[in-house]
Amino acid sequence: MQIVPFLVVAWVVVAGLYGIVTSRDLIHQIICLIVVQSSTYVLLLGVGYVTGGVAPYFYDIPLHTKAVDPVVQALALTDVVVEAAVTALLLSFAIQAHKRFGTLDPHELAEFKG
Amino acid sequence: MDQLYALSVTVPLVAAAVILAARPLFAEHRRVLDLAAVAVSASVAVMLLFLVVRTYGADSTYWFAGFRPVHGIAIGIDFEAGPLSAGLASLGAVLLTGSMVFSWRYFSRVGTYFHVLMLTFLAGMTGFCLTGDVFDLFVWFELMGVSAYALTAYRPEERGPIQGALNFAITNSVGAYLSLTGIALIYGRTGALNMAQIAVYVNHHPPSGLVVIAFLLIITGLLVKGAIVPFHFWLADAHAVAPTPVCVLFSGVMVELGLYGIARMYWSVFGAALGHQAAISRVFLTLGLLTAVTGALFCFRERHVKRLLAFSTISHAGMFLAGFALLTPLGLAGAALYVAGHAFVKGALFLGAGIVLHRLRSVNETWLHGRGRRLPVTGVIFTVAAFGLADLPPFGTFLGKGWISGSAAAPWLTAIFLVCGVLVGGAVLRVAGGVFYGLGDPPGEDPQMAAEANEETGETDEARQRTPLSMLAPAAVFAALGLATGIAALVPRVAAGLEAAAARFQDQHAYIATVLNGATVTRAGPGHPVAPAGVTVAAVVTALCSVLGAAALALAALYWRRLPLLRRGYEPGAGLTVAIRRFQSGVINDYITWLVAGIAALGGLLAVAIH
Amino acid sequence: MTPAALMDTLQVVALLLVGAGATAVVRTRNRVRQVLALSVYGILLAILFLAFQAPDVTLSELTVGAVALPIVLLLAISKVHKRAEPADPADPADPARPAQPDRKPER
Amino acid sequence: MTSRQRLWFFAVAAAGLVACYLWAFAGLPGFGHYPGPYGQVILNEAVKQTNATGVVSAVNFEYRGFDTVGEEFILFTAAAGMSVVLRKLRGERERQPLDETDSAAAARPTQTGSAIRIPALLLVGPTALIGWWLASHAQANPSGGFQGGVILASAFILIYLSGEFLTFRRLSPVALLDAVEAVGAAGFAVIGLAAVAQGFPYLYNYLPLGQTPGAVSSSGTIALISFFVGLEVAAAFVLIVGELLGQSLLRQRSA
Repeated sequence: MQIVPFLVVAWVVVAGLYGIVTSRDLIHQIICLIVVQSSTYVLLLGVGYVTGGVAPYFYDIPLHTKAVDPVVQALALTDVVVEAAVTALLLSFAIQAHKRFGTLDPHELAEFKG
Repeated sequence: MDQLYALSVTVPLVAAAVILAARPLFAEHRRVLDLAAVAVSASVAVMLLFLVVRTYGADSTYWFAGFRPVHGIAIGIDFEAGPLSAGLASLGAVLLTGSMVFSWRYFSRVGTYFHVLMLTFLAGMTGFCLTGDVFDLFVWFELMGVSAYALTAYRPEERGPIQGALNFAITNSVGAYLSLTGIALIYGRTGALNMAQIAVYVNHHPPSGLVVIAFLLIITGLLVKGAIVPFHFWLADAHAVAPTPVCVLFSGVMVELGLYGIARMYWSVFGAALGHQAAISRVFLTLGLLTAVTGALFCFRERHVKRLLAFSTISHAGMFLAGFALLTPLGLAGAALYVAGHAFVKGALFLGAGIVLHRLRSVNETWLHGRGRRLPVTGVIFTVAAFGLADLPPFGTFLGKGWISGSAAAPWLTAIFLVCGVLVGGAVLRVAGGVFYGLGDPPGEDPQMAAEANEETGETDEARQRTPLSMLAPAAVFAALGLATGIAALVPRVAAGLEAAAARFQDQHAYIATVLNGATVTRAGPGHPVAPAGVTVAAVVTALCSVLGAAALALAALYWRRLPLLRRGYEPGAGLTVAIRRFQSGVINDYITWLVAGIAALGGLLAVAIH
Repeated sequence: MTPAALMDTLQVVALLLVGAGATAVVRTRNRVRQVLALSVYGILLAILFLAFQAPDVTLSELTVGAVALPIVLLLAISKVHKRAEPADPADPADPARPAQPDRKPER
Repeated sequence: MTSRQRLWFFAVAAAGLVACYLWAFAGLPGFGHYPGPYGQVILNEAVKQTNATGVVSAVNFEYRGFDTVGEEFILFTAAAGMSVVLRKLRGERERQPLDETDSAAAARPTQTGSAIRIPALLLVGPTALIGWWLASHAQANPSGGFQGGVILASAFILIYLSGEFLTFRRLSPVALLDAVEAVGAAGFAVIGLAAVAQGFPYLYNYLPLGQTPGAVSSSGTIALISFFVGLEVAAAFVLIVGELLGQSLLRQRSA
């Protein structure tokens, strides 16, 4: 158990990078980029976890109950927003590329390099 | 006064939002909004210059929402400014203001979005320079990145920009996410995000692989942004196609911000814990020189003027990294001065290229040969700036490079710097002489490269018969500022102050005391010996050699075919074309592969260096 | 099983599912299926985050990763896919035909 | 590089990357043993200092509020960037819709049957309500401006799914959305600047914190900031989707 979360992080990163490296479709590369980024959420929440801790909300539980780290959760939230923003912008590039070149294959796009 | 920290980031952000929202109200009077954007950018430059003056004697810290650290534990986010960080931010703001003025007559449509994106870029830059928190660093890095991607694709009707923006955005995003992984790793160990607090923790615990890898991963994103081989491929693709005023920022500060981030991470956070200074210095020196040589060779071979300037930026980024890698105050001070001098000179060159594009609708050196004679003033500015890039004394580039060489005191380093300077300077002077004065013959046409250069159509809507003053003035001012930084650094007091600032930047104890204890540290502690920063005979001789060599190389390249001794038809550097095409493939899959390989190689090198 | 052991098991299962989900997203080669896989992957991540005691992130991941991003992706894909739209048969922007960028002739 | 060369090169490089990761993981405290101190200090202090029982919101909107300013503007910039990239280009003409039903049908990605349309329309109200509630209860529950904003935006997207594309267009004219987005993004930054105007550090929580921890009126600026974030996020998402839809409308009609 100790190492499983971290192994999954490494696996997800490599899987995402593998997807970007092998894919011949820009939209799929963007999706793989989302996968690469998702590894950071897992790592962030993984390092902040406390065995037996509760979620850091004290509305109906007493203060000083053992809780997991709230900071990594705030960071992960910020990370999710960044993901959404970057993905949307990248997709607009992809749409425009398709409109200009009629293709989404990075190899064919490279021939239009300006 | 302290509020300047917050204002320098939030004022451009609020202005960007207000300008975007007010767009429909000012449909008939767009210039009001443009003017407001320029004014905001100029006022941020002034604020940051105030910060430079204020922190000249001692660094200072600002805690957001007033959460000061308790018992050495930071619970909020801080900004920490010293002369170098505030200086770099203000350099960015000045360049951005100049670029905005240049773009006044440049885009006749949808200018408002351009200004909005420029303002968010400015805020990202400033936040990145001043922050003292690793996650906050990532946030501003991303804001800068997202603005930069959109600015690169600002002319989506062209073919190149979209492709360049895609390569730029994907490569940089992967780099940024790996940086975030590094941040998560170091947080998982130290439970801290504040740089000073992390430094305290790692200094007091036995070194571990985690610290090495966290450092490596955090700087990965910065190496990508700093265009260090083999993370540099995106740069030429993006810089060649971004609108020219944006290129000024990309080459002038964005690349340098990446390198600044590496220096910040090393000196303020990881340096002391990593130890093994000599070995780490060698690793970064190797990287820097490799980058410098690669960039210089590719630069000389280019015929696409903007792409040529982009490769020269890669070469210079390598030299900046080498300056940092010496790990001496003089080396860092030299790099800082070099960055400032280079930014202005390169800005003037890019703006010159922008004027050529505006008037003559091409950036193909071969086609442009002799056609620039119609633009005498631009020609003079471009030529002066080209000599500045070739390290003509007393430009800032000359003294900066001289300090780095002087600090290294290694003839081979001076020799490599000289070769790179000659190649880059020669390439730019060749463009200046050929395009604006019609010297020699047009350089040989390589069919594919010519096709690439011809891809570029004008960025402006209609060709104008004369160059507006709003374009000429910023270019001239940048060239003059490049000269002014060099002359200012000749004053012994300024030189000593810059070096003292560099020594303070490298003094981790001073940084920790400033941030966590609110101490006022006016001078670096022992262990940061300050070598005299002055003008040495060796520096002047080397710089003159560089200028003469560059001029000779440029003339040789222009008059190549008239030399009777040499075989006709042989082009200098022809063999490089294959290499350029092979590595600079434009395929994002290749770039990401190189990125992963770069991390693995660097990780291996660091592991060897530490053990 | 004690609650702690249950939590452990839940986490391990969710982690393994996330690893498998990422693989599935990467290995899928049809665009629409990729988006579906991504949406499922988002739900798996959300479950994992719930097991990590992060309800806030769970909610974001559900709204963004499992719903909003897939919708945005589908919209983008619908734009680059050949449209089988009877309403507008003579779609001039048919991607089967290479797009002719509107370029001014050079000089 | 050929695909095969690239794959081999990547395989070697990725092995190196994994080695780096494993070397780093060896130095982490085991899973479930978060060492602190940042999180622990926040857990001890947050409820007392801010009267917000949702500690994550307190971190997001107060302790690390400045990060969130940057984050909001990343979204803002991305939406503005999309407008730039997807703007109407030379040579593309937007034909005015002649007939409402015709263009609504054309704008739909697929023909939406009433089996989807009616539930989707029925869901609009509750979805918008949930979004609103989430955005305004950040200080107490696992919620906040961001999640609320996205859900609020999905209320608009539901309208689209139900096929009422023109309603969507009418509900979300770009200028108004730009304005809402700007108010949301700038509002957050201005709350911070208001502290500066009073002589406090930027984003200082200068509003009364209320009596009961977790109540709607508690926690001072946290609730207010969360509300503005919700506004910004909702507007940005609707803009993003609208931008993509507008583009599809354009594509079909470009001649």
